[in-house]
Amino acid sequence: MTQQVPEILTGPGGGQAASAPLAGREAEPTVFELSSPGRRAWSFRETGIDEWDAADLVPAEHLAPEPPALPEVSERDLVAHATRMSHRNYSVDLGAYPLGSCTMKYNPKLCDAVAALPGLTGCHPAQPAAQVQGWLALLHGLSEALCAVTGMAAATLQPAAGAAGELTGLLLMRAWHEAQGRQRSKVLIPDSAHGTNPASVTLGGYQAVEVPSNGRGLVDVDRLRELLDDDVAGLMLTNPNTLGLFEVQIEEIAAAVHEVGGLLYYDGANLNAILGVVRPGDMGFDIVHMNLHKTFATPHGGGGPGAGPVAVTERLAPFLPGPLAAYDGETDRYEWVTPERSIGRIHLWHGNAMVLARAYAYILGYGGEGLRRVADGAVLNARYLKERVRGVFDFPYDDPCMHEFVASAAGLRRRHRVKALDLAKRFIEEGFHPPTMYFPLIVDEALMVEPTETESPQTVEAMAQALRTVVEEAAADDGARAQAAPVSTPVGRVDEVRAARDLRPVWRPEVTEPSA
Amino acid sequence: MTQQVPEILTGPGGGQAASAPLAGREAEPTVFELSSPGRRAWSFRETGIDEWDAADLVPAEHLAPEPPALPEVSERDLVAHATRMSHRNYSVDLGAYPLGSCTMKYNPKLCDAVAALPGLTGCHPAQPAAQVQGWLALLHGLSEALCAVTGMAAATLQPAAGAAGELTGLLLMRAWHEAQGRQRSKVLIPDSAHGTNPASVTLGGYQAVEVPSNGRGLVDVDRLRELLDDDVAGLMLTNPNTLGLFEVQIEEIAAAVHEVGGLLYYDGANLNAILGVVRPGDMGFDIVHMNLHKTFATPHGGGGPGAGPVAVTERLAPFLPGPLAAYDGETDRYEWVTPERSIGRIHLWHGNAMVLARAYAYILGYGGEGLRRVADGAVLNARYLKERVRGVFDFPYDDPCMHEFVASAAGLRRRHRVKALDLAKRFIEEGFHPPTMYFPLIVDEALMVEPTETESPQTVEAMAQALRTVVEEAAADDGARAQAAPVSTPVGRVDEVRAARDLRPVWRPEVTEPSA
Amino acid sequence: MPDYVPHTPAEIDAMLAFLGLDDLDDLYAHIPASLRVAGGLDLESGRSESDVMAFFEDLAHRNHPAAGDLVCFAGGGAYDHELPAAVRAMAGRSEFLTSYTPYQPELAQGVLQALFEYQTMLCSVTGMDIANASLYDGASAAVEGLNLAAAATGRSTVWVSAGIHPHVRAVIHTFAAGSGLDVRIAPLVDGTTAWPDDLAEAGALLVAQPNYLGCLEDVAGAAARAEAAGALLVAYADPVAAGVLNPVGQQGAHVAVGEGQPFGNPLGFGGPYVGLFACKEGAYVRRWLPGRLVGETVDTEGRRAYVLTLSTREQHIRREKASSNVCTNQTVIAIAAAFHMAWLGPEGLRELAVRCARGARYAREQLVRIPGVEPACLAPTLYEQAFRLPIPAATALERLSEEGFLGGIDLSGDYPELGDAFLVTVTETRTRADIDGFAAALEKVVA
Amino acid sequence: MPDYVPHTPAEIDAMLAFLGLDDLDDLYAHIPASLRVAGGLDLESGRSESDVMAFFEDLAHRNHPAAGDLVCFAGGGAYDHELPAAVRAMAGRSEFLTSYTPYQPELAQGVLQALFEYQTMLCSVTGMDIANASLYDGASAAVEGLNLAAAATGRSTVWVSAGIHPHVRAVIHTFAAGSGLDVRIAPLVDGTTAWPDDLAEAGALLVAQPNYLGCLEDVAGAAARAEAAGALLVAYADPVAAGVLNPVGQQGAHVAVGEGQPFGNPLGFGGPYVGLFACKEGAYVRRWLPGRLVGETVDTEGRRAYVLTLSTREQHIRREKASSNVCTNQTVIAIAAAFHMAWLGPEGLRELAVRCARGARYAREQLVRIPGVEPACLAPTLYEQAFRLPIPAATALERLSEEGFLGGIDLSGDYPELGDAFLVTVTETRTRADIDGFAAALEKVVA
Ligand SMILES: Cc1ncc(COP(=O)(O)O)c(C=O)c1O
Ligand SMILES: Cc1ncc(COP(=O)(O)O)c(C=O)c1O
Repeated sequence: MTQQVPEILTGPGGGQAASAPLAGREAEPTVFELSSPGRRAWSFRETGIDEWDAADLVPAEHLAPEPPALPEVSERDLVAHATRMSHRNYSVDLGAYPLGSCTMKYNPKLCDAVAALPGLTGCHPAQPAAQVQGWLALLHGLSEALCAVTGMAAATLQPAAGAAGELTGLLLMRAWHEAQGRQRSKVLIPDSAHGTNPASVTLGGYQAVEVPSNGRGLVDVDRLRELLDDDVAGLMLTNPNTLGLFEVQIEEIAAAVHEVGGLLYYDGANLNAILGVVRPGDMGFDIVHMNLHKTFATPHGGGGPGAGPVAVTERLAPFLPGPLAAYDGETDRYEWVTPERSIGRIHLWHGNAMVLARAYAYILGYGGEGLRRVADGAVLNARYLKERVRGVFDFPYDDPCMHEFVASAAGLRRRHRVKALDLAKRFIEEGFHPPTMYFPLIVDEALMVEPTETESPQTVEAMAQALRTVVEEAAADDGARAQAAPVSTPVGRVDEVRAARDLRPVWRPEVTEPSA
Repeated sequence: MTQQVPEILTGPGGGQAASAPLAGREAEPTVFELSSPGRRAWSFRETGIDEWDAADLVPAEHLAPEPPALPEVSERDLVAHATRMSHRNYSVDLGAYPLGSCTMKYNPKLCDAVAALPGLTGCHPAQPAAQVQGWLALLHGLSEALCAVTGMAAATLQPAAGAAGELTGLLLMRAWHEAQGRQRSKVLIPDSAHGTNPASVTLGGYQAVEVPSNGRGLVDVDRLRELLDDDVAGLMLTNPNTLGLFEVQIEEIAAAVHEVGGLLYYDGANLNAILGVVRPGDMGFDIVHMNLHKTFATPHGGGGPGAGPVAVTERLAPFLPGPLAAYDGETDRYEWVTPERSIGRIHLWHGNAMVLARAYAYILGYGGEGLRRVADGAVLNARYLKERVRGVFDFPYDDPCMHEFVASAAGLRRRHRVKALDLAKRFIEEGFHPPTMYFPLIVDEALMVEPTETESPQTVEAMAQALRTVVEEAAADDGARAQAAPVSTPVGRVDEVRAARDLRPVWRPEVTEPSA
Repeated sequence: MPDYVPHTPAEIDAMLAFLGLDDLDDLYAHIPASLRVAGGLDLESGRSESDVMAFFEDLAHRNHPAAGDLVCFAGGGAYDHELPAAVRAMAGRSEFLTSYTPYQPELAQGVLQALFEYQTMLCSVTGMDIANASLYDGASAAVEGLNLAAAATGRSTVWVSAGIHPHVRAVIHTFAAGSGLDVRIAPLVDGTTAWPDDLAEAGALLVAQPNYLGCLEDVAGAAARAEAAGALLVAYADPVAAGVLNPVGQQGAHVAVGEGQPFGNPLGFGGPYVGLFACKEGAYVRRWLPGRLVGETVDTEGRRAYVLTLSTREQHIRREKASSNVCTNQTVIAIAAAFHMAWLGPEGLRELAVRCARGARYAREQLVRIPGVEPACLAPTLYEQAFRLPIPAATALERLSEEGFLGGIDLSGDYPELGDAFLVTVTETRTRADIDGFAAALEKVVA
Repeated sequence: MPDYVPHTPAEIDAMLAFLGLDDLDDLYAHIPASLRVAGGLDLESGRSESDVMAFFEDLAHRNHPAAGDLVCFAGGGAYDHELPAAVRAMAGRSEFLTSYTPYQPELAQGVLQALFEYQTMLCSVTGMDIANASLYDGASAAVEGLNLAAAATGRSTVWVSAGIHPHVRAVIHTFAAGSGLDVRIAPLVDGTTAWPDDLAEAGALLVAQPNYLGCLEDVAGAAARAEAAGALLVAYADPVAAGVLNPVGQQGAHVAVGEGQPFGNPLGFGGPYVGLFACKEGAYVRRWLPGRLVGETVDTEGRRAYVLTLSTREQHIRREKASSNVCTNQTVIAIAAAFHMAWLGPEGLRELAVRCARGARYAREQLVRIPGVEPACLAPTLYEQAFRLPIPAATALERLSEEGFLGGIDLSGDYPELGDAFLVTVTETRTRADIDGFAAALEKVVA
């Protein structure tokens, strides 16, 4: 055509869906590229208050000449951008997500509905207890339920996630030892432990000492005994451990640790495997953290939020962070109470309250027998899946698994140069999210598989067949297809080296012409 | 492996996401294929009522031996199935949807929030007026707003969609003529009219007579005059018409129809083009239906629900369906009132109430000036897009367009054997939903494009470039790529002939082995 | 005000310049000035998102929702059933909510498959062979059912049971004015339909199962009479009752219609609900089936796919000779119903029906203990039932509302022959405590 | 009860048979019998979905939500802002809600890009170069900020302004017990921080902008002192105030931390919120930046792509030497914050801040008219401010709640030096009528 198209009218169209997997594989523009000067989505309530300008309200030395550079987009373009991004992301709601240790089970919509109740979401965290009796009752009830599940005496709900719970537990350990007039410097952790354990130990002011695993993948009790002395504050253990194996010698382990005056810390990431079967308290643990976003199915939110309550035995209860919701039988009221020797607050408010509400709904729905069925389903699915892939993978530690198992692709790598990573990526093409890779560190070419109890037996069988297909194919083509996978995803394998070397943590106009 | 996999454990896994465009292009199994005997998602409240069984409650002759055959699935599998199906569907929230006549504009989330208010959703339609004053106020307020927008005197909100509104309007026409003691048998409609118009005319007990369009795509007023006689009950008109052109001779048309005692019916499908610019009442229309799901942005829901209120002039008000929400100034209460000569009820209750609430929220948000901006944006986008594709398409009717325009691919078909259909399918590959095809019927190889006002100028420009690309490519490769399109969608072109010939309207086990 | 028109002044100027126009008014230059709105529309000016929200929250507070402030014993075509959170979440997905009619199957497999599954489940629930993709509501479904029967039989006389919902009958009468159907009403005797002996002219019989008074009808008997007369039997079937009752299709009905609200929908003040429509295989299907139909087929690569089919029946093709004028229907409501049916499954649907019936039986036992309160009909009922009262129903209902109950529906206007009667409905959401409280309240207000 | 375990008895038997086991207990045969729970957990038995819902609705009714029953003038780190429906809808998409940490980038571009955009916007709001993908809350962000500063400077003494939220200070003290930080408090004089003259040992200074009492701090001055002492300045910045205030980054702060609740989150009884963390480019970034970081890169075909990067800082790689122990963070909350920031845009954010300030100014004018009510600090404020009362704050607040107001936050415990004082916060949601009513109520209760 003859006329010139005005510059201002060109640029990515927010309504173009070429990045939606449904219709294409283009890169989704950033929200900044969808920006147009003066465009807006916002509107605010009519208040009837005089419209003083910023200069009348803010001292000159504090007033910014202009507001922060944010995108200027229409609500329509923003919603389309967000919806397309959501279509470029896998989720539990789309299919199985067998990430070992992460417990990606179905997150009941019922719990979302509970977490949307205005009477819960509308409360200010600083409202006096008298105004939020419902919330205190909720927190109190959840604490009691968590104590019943773990066999503990008291709990704090403040930790926002498992790692926060770990650090809380270690600070409790420290406070307790100090109360006993002891200074101790070491905390033992198995070599199969999750990375947060040693990291938390350091932040807790302790030195992390590794306890090697034995040939069965369990704590080597003899080596443990050698490491135990009166400088040991305690032992952190995950049971079932990160290999999905139950530490059958837990009683001896507990006795040995207690003998030297140490405390036993339970990393609850795998609590889902033993719900209603055995309780950490009965095993001799003193401190327990739970990952409500795993065991009790609160949604992981793409990486968070979670909740990591910590429960303890009677003797440690006085040290818990406060305040805690307590029930006063006389007045039939709930009050905030801070334990007399509390280590102090560990959250700005009361923890991830709406997440706690979700978990409590989950627990109430299942009830006692129901939670046992959760464990049964989780273990049954994992045990079945492990047996169905026996022969195609190696199992360096082959005791009966609990809710997850760790397979090794070391043999395949040796024979066909195909890595666990390649098999994981190829697994995507079969319609499944990959298992956890390369963890725990004590297994070479590890694939850690946790089907969870909410996957039907047919889905578990389909995963088994897919894993077999992937491995058999790799054996046949020496990993050719696996190494090229995935091909049907919005992007193929990404250049992680470039990301770290040529760091681009923020959008900058000059570097983002869509390359697709 | 040695052991046999039990039959019962095989079959499609509900957790397999191979059908999600994100991860694959397999067929999604039907919910029936995900069924396993005895599996369940349901649970019911504890009521404390004796648990009589069916036989105690239902006479033997009425009691079904077993319940209807429905799928037995877990909530998790059902949610995954639904989520994957959703990923296999385009929507306004994903991108532009320039379907002419359908007005696929952004549906504000605000309106969804309004439609979720428990105080609105929880009301039983048979509650006495005293218990639902809020609802009556809402319906009354919306009626008044719709009358203000159309220049009418009174309105019914009962019609569930545009077609229901049309039939309501025709029954009003009939009742009115009968009240005048006349029997009339014909209703005139332009040859460019939407299919619902003639269909409604028939159901209204009239004979549909076509009025040809003139060379400009407008009603041929001379031919109209020839067709008008005292057997004509009225004329149904869409203005702007389905070519997106404003009937500039509307005043003469109205005068001519009224002269023979006929009534003028306004099909409001394109009302969005003239909001705040001209009102049907001022043009001489007697009866107006609106498509709230078009003009006032209530979501189309994959084909419904919509709402098709009908507004009329003073003289027709006594015939409106009832009951209507009326305001009593004295008592400051709202009451249900049925017009004295009402044609009767046309909906089981009060129409699609929650849709009406959404539309009212939209109108209140924009207000008078805002609605005018809606028209301005819709017309500006269409006019711009039309000019940007001038030269690549033919415009058999080339008057200035309003909110949409109709292009013809007839020339391309002649020159390159590429059909409008092919271009539409190829357009998908550019990241856009196709325009409406082959409507109106008076345009050969029609593509009817309505960008709507909520698409940004950049999106409109991107659509223009995509349309040009598609056409230029087709001219270059004689439609080769277009005829093969789309390729990136979950399914390619489907066999419509087979669907109609070998009709499979329900799932049957034997015919549904996934072929992918 | 919230502004969903993204154009900035600079962009508008650029577009106008490109078009060679001076200002936005020029867009309408060809529209006769005499017609143009002077001084804008007579509407209040716009409001912000939160002001709009506040406006509707205020309206909501001026209601006393049956599901909320009140304990609901009203039914009569709209039911207070539990709505599972998962069903709401699934049907609320914006891909279903913000898409158009699936005319482009490559981009609409989601909606198409969901509708295909809806059609299949509806056939199970009604005992029919083929179901359409929804109609507006129970009333429009009934009208379409009669129209199909009349077209299929070539007869315009239709017999409608007095047990059909009064509003449905009203709608049938309204549309008959245009379609020319000759609508005759068959009375109820002791709560069930007494068909006339001579049905010779009849093109259709329309019966409800259960009927409006909650009574169980002899569908097989009606079917036999229809067969004998060469008419089609159209059954207005309650989808919840279908959990325990013989499917109307197996009882000989040719067409099943009804209201799908109980599946996937809140009371919502009466809409949007969904009109259920299913029928037996028959010559009339390809010519006269109303509304949209999804069929299974394959794509170019042989993959299973779904598509709208038999569209030659529809208005956009057949125009004035179409089987119906319906275009926009209630798709997303039908999808919600499908998800709810699948969530229930066979056992859940049966359990649902049984629980409603248990509550109704318990309620009956409590209510009839009240002096002056007695069943208004003899015929067996399932979970809705009419009771005669010692005082005017309107008065009783008004007083009950002060006690916190939506006590039911006044029948005296529609069924004067029953005297001071009201219709009481008990769903699975009513507990023993609710019912005891209701009985106590009723005893108090009629005393 | 709702049952999310899909296994039917027949399927369980088949799986057990395949495994050569007799019953489910055999799955645990290797666990010492002595440890096994006898007779199940001490919990109530399960409930149906609707009973669970009813249980929580009852709890909800036992609250008097600040956003609802009461008119809210309380802030102090949790704010009653308007939450746009679109933001809720976008962040509520189940792909964001039900996915895990994006360790598999090919399947997680949605979450990764959303976080990348969050990081970018957070840098704009704080005036920083690099932001992480969220921390737990404002308190944990402050702790991480101090830890980074201590590590970067090799100094363990940190000076914390008394204007930092009391709860944040409490959390800092709690964690210092483990990290060994030597935490010193710098007092407030007339509402702003009075830093000690000798900061020689200091590794970090932590100041809030505005501070807990709502007063505007001299960030540039604090930055100068930090520079002089070789310490890093960590600024606890209010993201809403950032709409009008000079970005702390441009004022010389090295690290910006804070609480992101106002963007995208309801009050939610205190969580989940989101800890904001951003800092200047610096050697410490690659070694000491806490938490996850998303970076832009390309895929094998050169398409723009996003991925988690610099993970060698993190616990899963570096273990006991990690920069932090954080793993699960607050991703979907950060995503909601990003959507809200984009919804606001620059003008909207400024407008938001200005509207809060207008309301606060109007409120001040009304409140100081009340005998005995006066500003508790001299320093300028933005939208939160402390007032001295003629009666104990607790008493006033209690009486105000009877009048329907959450009047503010009692300061007498945390800031005894202010006497009977309380903190009053005004957001854009408070109207002139709300404030007039509040002033009238306060006048009444203190009289
Ligand atoms: C064994 C184990 N411990 C601790 C954690 C840390 O929990 P969070 O991510 O909730 O901080 C995880 C999480 O992946 C884990 O798998
Ligand atoms: C011009 C026109 N008239 C009438 C209708 C029918 O409206 P509805 O689909 O709401 O029944 C339509 C819908 O597409 C239309 O475009």
